[in-house]
Amino acid sequence: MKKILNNPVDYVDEMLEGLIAAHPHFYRLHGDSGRVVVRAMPGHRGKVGLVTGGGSGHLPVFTGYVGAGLLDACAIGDVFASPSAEQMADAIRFADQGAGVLRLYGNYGGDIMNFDMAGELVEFEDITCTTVVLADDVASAPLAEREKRRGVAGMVYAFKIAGAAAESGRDLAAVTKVAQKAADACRSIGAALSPCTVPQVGKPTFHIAEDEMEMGMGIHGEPGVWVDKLRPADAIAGEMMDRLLADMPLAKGDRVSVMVNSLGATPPEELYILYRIVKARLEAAGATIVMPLVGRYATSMEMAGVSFTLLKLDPELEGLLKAPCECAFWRV
Amino acid sequence: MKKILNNPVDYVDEMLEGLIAAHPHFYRLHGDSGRVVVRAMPGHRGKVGLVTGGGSGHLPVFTGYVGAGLLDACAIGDVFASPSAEQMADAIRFADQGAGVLRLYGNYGGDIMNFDMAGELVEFEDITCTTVVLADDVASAPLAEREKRRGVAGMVYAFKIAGAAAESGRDLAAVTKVAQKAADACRSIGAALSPCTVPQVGKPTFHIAEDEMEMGMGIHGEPGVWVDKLRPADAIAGEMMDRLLADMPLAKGDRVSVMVNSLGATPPEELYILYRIVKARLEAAGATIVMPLVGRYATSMEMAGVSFTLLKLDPELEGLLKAPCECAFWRV
Amino acid sequence: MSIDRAAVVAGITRLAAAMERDFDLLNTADGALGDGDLGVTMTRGMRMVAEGAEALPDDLGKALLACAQAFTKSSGSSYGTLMATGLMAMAKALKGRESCEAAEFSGLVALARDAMQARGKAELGGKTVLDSLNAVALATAGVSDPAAVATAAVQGARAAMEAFRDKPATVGRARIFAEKSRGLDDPGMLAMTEVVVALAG
Amino acid sequence: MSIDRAAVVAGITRLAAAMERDFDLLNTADGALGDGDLGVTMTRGMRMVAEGAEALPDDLGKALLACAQAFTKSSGSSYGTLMATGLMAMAKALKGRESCEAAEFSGLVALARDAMQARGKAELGGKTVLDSLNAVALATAGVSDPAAVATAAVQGARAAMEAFRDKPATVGRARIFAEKSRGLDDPGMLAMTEVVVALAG
Ligand SMILES: Nc1ncnc2c1ncn2[C@@H]1O[C@H](COP(=O)(O)OP(=O)(O)O)[C@@H](O)[C@H]1O
Ligand SMILES: Nc1ncnc2c1ncn2[C@@H]1O[C@H](COP(=O)(O)OP(=O)(O)O)[C@@H](O)[C@H]1O
Ligand SMILES: [Mg+2]
Ligand SMILES: [Mg+2]
Ligand SMILES: [Mg+2]
Ligand SMILES: [Mg+2]
Repeated sequence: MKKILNNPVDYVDEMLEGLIAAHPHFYRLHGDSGRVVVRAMPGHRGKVGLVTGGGSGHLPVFTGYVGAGLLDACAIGDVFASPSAEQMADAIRFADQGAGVLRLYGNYGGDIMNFDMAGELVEFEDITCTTVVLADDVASAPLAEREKRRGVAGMVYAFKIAGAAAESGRDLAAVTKVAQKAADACRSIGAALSPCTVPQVGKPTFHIAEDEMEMGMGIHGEPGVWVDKLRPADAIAGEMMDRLLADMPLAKGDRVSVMVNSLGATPPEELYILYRIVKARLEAAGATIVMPLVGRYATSMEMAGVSFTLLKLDPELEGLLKAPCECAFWRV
Repeated sequence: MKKILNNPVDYVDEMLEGLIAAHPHFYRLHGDSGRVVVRAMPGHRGKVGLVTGGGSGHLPVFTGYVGAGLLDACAIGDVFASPSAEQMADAIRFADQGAGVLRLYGNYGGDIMNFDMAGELVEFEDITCTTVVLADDVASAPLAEREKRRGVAGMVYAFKIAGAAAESGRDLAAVTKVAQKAADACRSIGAALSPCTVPQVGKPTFHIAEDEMEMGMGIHGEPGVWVDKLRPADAIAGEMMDRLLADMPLAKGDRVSVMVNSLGATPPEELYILYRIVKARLEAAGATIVMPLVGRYATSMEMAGVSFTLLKLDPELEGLLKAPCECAFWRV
Repeated sequence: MSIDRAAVVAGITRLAAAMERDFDLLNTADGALGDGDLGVTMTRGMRMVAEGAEALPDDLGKALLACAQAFTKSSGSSYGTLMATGLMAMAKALKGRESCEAAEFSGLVALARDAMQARGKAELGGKTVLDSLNAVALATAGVSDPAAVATAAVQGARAAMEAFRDKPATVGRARIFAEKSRGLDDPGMLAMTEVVVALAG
Repeated sequence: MSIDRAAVVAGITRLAAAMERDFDLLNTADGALGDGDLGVTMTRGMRMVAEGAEALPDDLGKALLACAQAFTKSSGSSYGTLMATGLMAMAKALKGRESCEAAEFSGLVALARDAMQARGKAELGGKTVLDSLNAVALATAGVSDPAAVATAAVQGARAAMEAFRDKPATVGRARIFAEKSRGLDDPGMLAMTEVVVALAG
């Protein structure tokens, strides 16, 4: 897959420059690192701050979800690389409105260490921080070792729900609690059909044969559950639903939201073909689908593939999911 | 590029099934052909109807733009194939609220013949129809032969503006006139980096070498201006802007909207890199950018590449562009 | 022997069978420079027409209108649309009549040709189905014996294919490959020739 | 001879030069099973530290804190973050002091090791930079002569690499390829060995 870029080392900075030029009413840069994106219209004084951070190359994740009813600030690293603790600290400083800051991010080594460290840096400045780590990818570890799982598209739901909770005026403990509840109620699985290329590397990060796919692969190409011949859409959707429902069984009367997400190159036409099966399986389990999300919510640049995320709702989560939010990529 | 599908002959019907299952509050099927998508919440009685039609494989074009402040109905064919005149006639019948119907579609042989024919079919039913054909692709014919140009992403602007005019209560002549004005004020150009595969064909429609790109290629792979080595992003954007501005020069004080559109696989990161140059060039020409659109607005499934569309505004067009609209893919 | 509903139904039966037979032939001819779907268009279209044949009314105008609608329903391709257009033009001329004479054939084909030309906005002489129809209309002009009309129609269609084979395509998808198209039959002309042969019986 | 600001600045100069030299070595070592960026991390990090060396204060705690911040600014990679963590731990211990003795070296390294272990949540014995630091702390424990401390530190780091070479990786990206990692030096251990060698002068 070919890329449109200039000097690969400028990829992230030029991307951010264009993002902010195109959407100045949503985003602006904060601090002097050039890698901290914050709300152009900051939340009100006394609102709990929400920050995230992670590598570039996943738009709308992470930066895109800065906005009203969503995140206050985001520290963004090179493609697939953690931002620095200093950048995260800058994001936390911006996000703090006197009510403390929730750090909400995916379960990756560099991000964890840096967010921990960023928390220590801002501790001296009397900013209280809490943490919720997203670990929704069922393919990356068995249920018994949930804390080892990677964070993937489920973080979009967590951003949304925590964002709505913060916007509604809840305190840090309450926002953290409901964000953790959302994180715990999320299950994701991905299937990749093609690799993607990290600009500074210049060649695909991994390889999938022309007639094969990899079930359960991570969003940077981390190994999955199996590699096999490409299957029909209904079979792929069926197996992905099997694995999600085995991990988080649903019962009659349950209410769930579901995200059918393209990893990048896979077009919406294919997502809708898959959605038929997703819907049928959820309804067969007796569940009611609330606000299904079909589109590109968490990607890996031009990688072809899909992920499904289930979010099991209770009345509190459902209310927060449906609350208004607005960024350049998503509006509820 | 690999695809996720079942039997290729079911591709369009399954896609529509999923689309409507996911967004029942936006879309529903009308008539018995299974290929006419209409607003779930029809426009008010007396509103001018807006219909389009064309081949599948371009989501959000065409079907996706059915919605409030946009289209009333859309007839959708197989991938890259015109729907039938009967289907178009069904779309027209639904769209008619007693005030007549504007047919707004791209300049392709099959679509033109069928829409003409559909108009004759509904003439007997006392439905008045007008037509605006979109021909915005500057690469497909010289300015002197504008009527031969293909219709590409510019149709999104035309849908938006005509949709807002119809919603505001203007009559058929007025809606047609402003839609034609929008069509005349649009210029587009595309650059393709990779082909795409029509499901029923099963292999890529055309070929582009691994290190090459084609400037000015059409959205079904129709030949363009040149094939050359892949250039840096800034050079690509610069040449595309050169060609657009040569075709429709801008002067100091002009107000324009611009769409930086992915043909499918190209990720938003790359669009934002390109947008820097688009913005710089427009500002250098003295123009002010209004409501830039950066994303996937008109695609060819998993094709990699981009298109730029310029829309030169006057106060009337600007007002209509900014008026509210809502569909599953776009909200203003 | 005049042409009535029964003759139309018999013609449909022969034509539908011919198009089943020519599925690959026409796809291949179209595939050389176009998108290879002409066999699909004709086979599907004639299947739809044949399905409705039993229910056709005696009014020849209404009967041909029903055939036209079957074509429009089955495909949005250029050729299917042109076929429907031609049928509609003939339908309009025959509205309210339950029979017509062989001597009227030439005039009806000319009506179809003109309507299709208006629809597709292409010139005569462009190596398309229009040139086949034009040749058939000319060859059958002034002929009134049913058998002679049939023979003249087939000869006219075949002669047009011969005459245009080495010219470049100017219309539709093949236009892009105008030079390559020299020496190849236009798929639309080929299809119309097979249609005429099948109708001639 | 005690360690003061001047000694720190001199150490930084040697270390920065060493990391420019080892850019490819470390990238290649990391690239075998990881993402090949360890040379980038160390070279960029030490460039940032060296840029700030002139402006370092006499307070050793504040000086090392500035070094830690330079590392965090330059990279978010695991190793850069661990380096910053270790430096911060030593900075805290030395806060308010303008010199320290060679005899304190072992204890300071142990503090860094423990802080980095807390940060990365990895066990000792996992074939990581922690095992290098642990070996250095043990090898220099109870030694107070500056030259003897330097020699012991280098020996300790090298011995740890030897000892762990044939074990499987258990931490970081290479963990996925645990079996393949046998026989290969852990890139983080290799980097720390080069750091210790450069500091020893
Ligand atoms: N505008 C036109 N006028 C007359 N004939 C046309 C026109 N366009 C196409 N044709 C005829 O239709 C044939 C191709 O039909 P078809 O395969 O259905 O086209 P497509 O697949 O491009 O829609 C051509 O060989 C030509 O005879
Ligand atoms: N959690 C951890 N605890 C201790 N050491 C670690 C940890 N994670 C990584 N390392 C060390 O860091 C080295 C890799 O560093 P680096 O290339 O920066 O990692 P990455 O590129 O994955 O962020 C490993 O060789 C190992 O010595
Ligand atoms: Mg064809
Ligand atoms: Mg066709
Ligand atoms: Mg590394
Ligand atoms: Mg790294």
